Amino acid sequence: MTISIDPQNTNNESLQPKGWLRYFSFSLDHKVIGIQYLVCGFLFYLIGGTLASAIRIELASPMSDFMPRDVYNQVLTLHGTIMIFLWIVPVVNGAFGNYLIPFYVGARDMAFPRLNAVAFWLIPPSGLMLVASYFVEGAAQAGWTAYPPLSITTPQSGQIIWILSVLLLGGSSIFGGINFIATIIKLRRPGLKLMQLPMYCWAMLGTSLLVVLSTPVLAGTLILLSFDIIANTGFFNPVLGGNVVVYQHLFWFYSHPAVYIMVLPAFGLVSEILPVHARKPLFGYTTMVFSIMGIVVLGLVVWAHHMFTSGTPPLDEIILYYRHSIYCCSNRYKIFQLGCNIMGRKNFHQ
Amino acid sequence: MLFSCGFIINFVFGGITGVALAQVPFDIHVHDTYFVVAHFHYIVYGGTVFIIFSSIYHWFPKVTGKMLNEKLGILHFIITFIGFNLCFAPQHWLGLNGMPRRVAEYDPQFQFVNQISSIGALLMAISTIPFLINVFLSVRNGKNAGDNPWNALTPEWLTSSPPPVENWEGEAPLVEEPYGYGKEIS
Amino acid sequence: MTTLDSSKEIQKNNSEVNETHEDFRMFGLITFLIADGMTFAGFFAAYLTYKAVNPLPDGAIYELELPIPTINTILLLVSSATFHKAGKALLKDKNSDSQKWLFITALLGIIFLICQLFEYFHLPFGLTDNLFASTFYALTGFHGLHVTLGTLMILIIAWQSRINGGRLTSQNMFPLEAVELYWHFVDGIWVILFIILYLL
Amino acid sequence: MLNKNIYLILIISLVFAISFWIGFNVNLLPAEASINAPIYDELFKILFIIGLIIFIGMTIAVIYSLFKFRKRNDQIGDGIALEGNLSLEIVWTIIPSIIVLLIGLYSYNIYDRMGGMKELNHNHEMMSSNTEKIWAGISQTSDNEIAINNLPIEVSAMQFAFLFNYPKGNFISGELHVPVDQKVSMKMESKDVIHAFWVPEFRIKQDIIPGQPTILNFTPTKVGKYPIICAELCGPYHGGMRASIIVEEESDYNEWFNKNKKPEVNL
Repeated sequence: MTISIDPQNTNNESLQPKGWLRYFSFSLDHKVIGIQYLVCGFLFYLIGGTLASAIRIELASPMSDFMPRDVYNQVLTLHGTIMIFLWIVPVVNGAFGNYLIPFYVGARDMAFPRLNAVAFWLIPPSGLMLVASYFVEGAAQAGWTAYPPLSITTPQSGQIIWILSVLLLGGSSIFGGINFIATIIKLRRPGLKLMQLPMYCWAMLGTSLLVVLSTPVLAGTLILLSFDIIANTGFFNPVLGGNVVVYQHLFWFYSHPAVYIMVLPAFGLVSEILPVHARKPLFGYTTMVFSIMGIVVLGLVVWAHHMFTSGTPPLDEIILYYRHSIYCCSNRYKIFQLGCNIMGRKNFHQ
Repeated sequence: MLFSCGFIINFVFGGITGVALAQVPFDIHVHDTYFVVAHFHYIVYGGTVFIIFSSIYHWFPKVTGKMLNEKLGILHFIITFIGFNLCFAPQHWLGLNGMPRRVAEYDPQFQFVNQISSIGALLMAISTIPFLINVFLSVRNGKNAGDNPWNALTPEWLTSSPPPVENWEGEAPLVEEPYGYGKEIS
Repeated sequence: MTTLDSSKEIQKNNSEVNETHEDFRMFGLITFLIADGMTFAGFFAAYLTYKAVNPLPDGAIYELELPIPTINTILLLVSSATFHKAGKALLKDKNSDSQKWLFITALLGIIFLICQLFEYFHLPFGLTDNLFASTFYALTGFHGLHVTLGTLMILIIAWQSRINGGRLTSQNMFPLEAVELYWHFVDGIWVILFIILYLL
Repeated sequence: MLNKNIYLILIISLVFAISFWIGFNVNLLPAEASINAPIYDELFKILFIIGLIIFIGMTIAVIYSLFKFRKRNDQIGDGIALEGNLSLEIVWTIIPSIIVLLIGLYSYNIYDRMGGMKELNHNHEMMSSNTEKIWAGISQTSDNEIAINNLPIEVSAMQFAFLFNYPKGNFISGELHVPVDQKVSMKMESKDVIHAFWVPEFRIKQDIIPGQPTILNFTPTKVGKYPIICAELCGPYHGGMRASIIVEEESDYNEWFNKNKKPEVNL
């Protein structure tokens, strides 16, 4: 699909895309890809929600009676993985990002449309693979964190499929991240300054930086883990002299930023929606930009508070703890900003 | 719209528990318990998923050119909000009182609270039904939205809804004040 | 990681699409290389932690033979220089010169891989022997994968830079520049890897 | 104007009062049964109160503005173009920073009192023979001499059970008996995957990591039977991985200890 710009063709009707089938094709249009992301993510949300209901039904009674225990573990692993990697991350980044960012920067499409399409089409196969792994030999059952000695000792095929599909999803979000960074920084309409961008662009820029910096580490970690499972190496296997805490460090180096990968775009979206409905300018635009960038920097260095009980040296804990409190400040700060935005609103729609 | 406000409340709550979790000794007690589960879901569901829904409501007119039904939307929000809080607020207590996460069986004294939580979860599951009905009905015969139903100033509303393939007819508009509400707009 | 690396091909294929704006495929490539570098950073971090924390079992071999990796380092550094030469030659429209330099670079890459394999076969430990061995093979193997991909890409652009009907001209430098950047990146990683793994 | 300010002050003080009342009167935590627990609860209470103040305040503000500034039928046009107020922003950046910093210092203090800041690589009685690297954990030990007088117990966790080895009596037990008011020093090791040792009533938790023995010291203060829970996903029967800790009077403990004190394994 070549994109041709024909200034004569201003007839609105002929430019309107037609037909549902384009949503199932390898389209390069950023809007189509955005919708694809959204619908695909929503389908996986339904699957994940079903799993969540299953968990809650199981927990309605103290005994383990609704399903076998190992199935329960598979269900909770799949629930976590699907909700995080197949619903929230693709939707807040992929769907709204792809749909809105080109509008916001005044472009006609993303910077790399083909890369964008590839990034989307990595998702459905890996997602289906993940769900289908239940029918092979049982899905992964080590939780979405897949802490090693357990993930090595549980049935292997499910865990390998889990690793593979998370790798694909990680690749997809790295491609997406590269695309967003290039689009926001390089593809702005001439004359549009960085500080004139809507807040969602800033949020996506921060998110993409986090994605590009931290997801590869997860990929590397999972490759090592898969070596442990397939090739019987001992990176994280204490029987063979490995060190399980290293896995936790590497994993949380990705997964703490992952929370911001999920939440920062949501900040961006809410700061798009609120001003429109409150009919007021966004409160404190500049400071908000700085606080987003602060979250990016701090988000990368505070991973270890997920591991306080795993026996890190006390001094480290304290240092990490202080980093975390500084970071909380900037987070809290954002909330206040938004709160103020509501506070002073006039004639509120809806 | 209501979703955004629900977001603020939930996120403040989640943020507070987040600050609490960061305190080392505090974390030692609640690590890997249902407290963490509750905190995480407050951030991720109460934060992000509420925003996803509110964004869908906000940009649906842009994507399809049709408005979503407001009454069904409010119904969706109310069920989700009640279900969500019913589901995850009790889990804080569960975590503090000694229920670890990721367990299929637990001590009988937690049964009542767990059942409340389960009812909340099922409410959340039910809440997607009005949403789906809303989307399908509105795509078929929702009322026409026009190009800019919210009178918004951000650039995506300055083209037609749904937007053309190339986004703009001619030059892209230069929006210098994406949030210039209440100002003199030239 | 092959999925990640395939992005380069995609970026290369983008050349027809974005005609309306300046070319920033290079920017995307740099971002991608940063991401790739983070993967290596993860590996290095894991390796250094293991080295600092986990004692090796008795009788395990720490010391690696230095001659072959030193030769390899020199090979890669020289190949970076020859690649640079190829770019210079193409810029002056000397396609055959450029092609010659590219083939030399690819040859150096292949020699590097052969040396690496030679080293693998003569090491006293296997992949699963101990933690050090595993990390050693993981790091060098992952790097070797990059070198293999790089060599293949060099061969492809060498084919493209033929004089008649070749796509690579002084006007269309992007494929060569992209692969050159990638190759320098792989070299840089090797130097770090050499210092950390062999010298430390 | 004055009237409005009075209302504001009234509401704020009401929020504070409610928060303090709830904070002091609603007890969300299980019973306190070790030296750690009261220290921990102190921190919890303060965090709880601060959290409540912010939460209730924010909720009231949001709901108030939702109703107060609803769009009325006759209103058209935009609100005031309030773009930002630097001094206000600075104020609400600095106040939370100070609060968070103070909480930080305070929780450092708490952590220190709970024993988290102790260097744990001193020569412990149990491992004087070998030079294994011991990994830190929460320690209630104040100094080295007391550490030697502690009751040493070796815990080994395997999939779905804890085993407690009493080196002094040379026997292994499936449930943990400890005398009240005496420091217990546990060396914990995992046979297969990561487990965690958690006694909610003691407010202590420590991961048990394969390949890295961890140390956990505590002092029970209350006689009773409490659950020991594994808090790290360890396989299908993770939910059933329980044991009990029985805190008893010293005489009862000695009786139990002497009864079991024999060379063979007692499960």
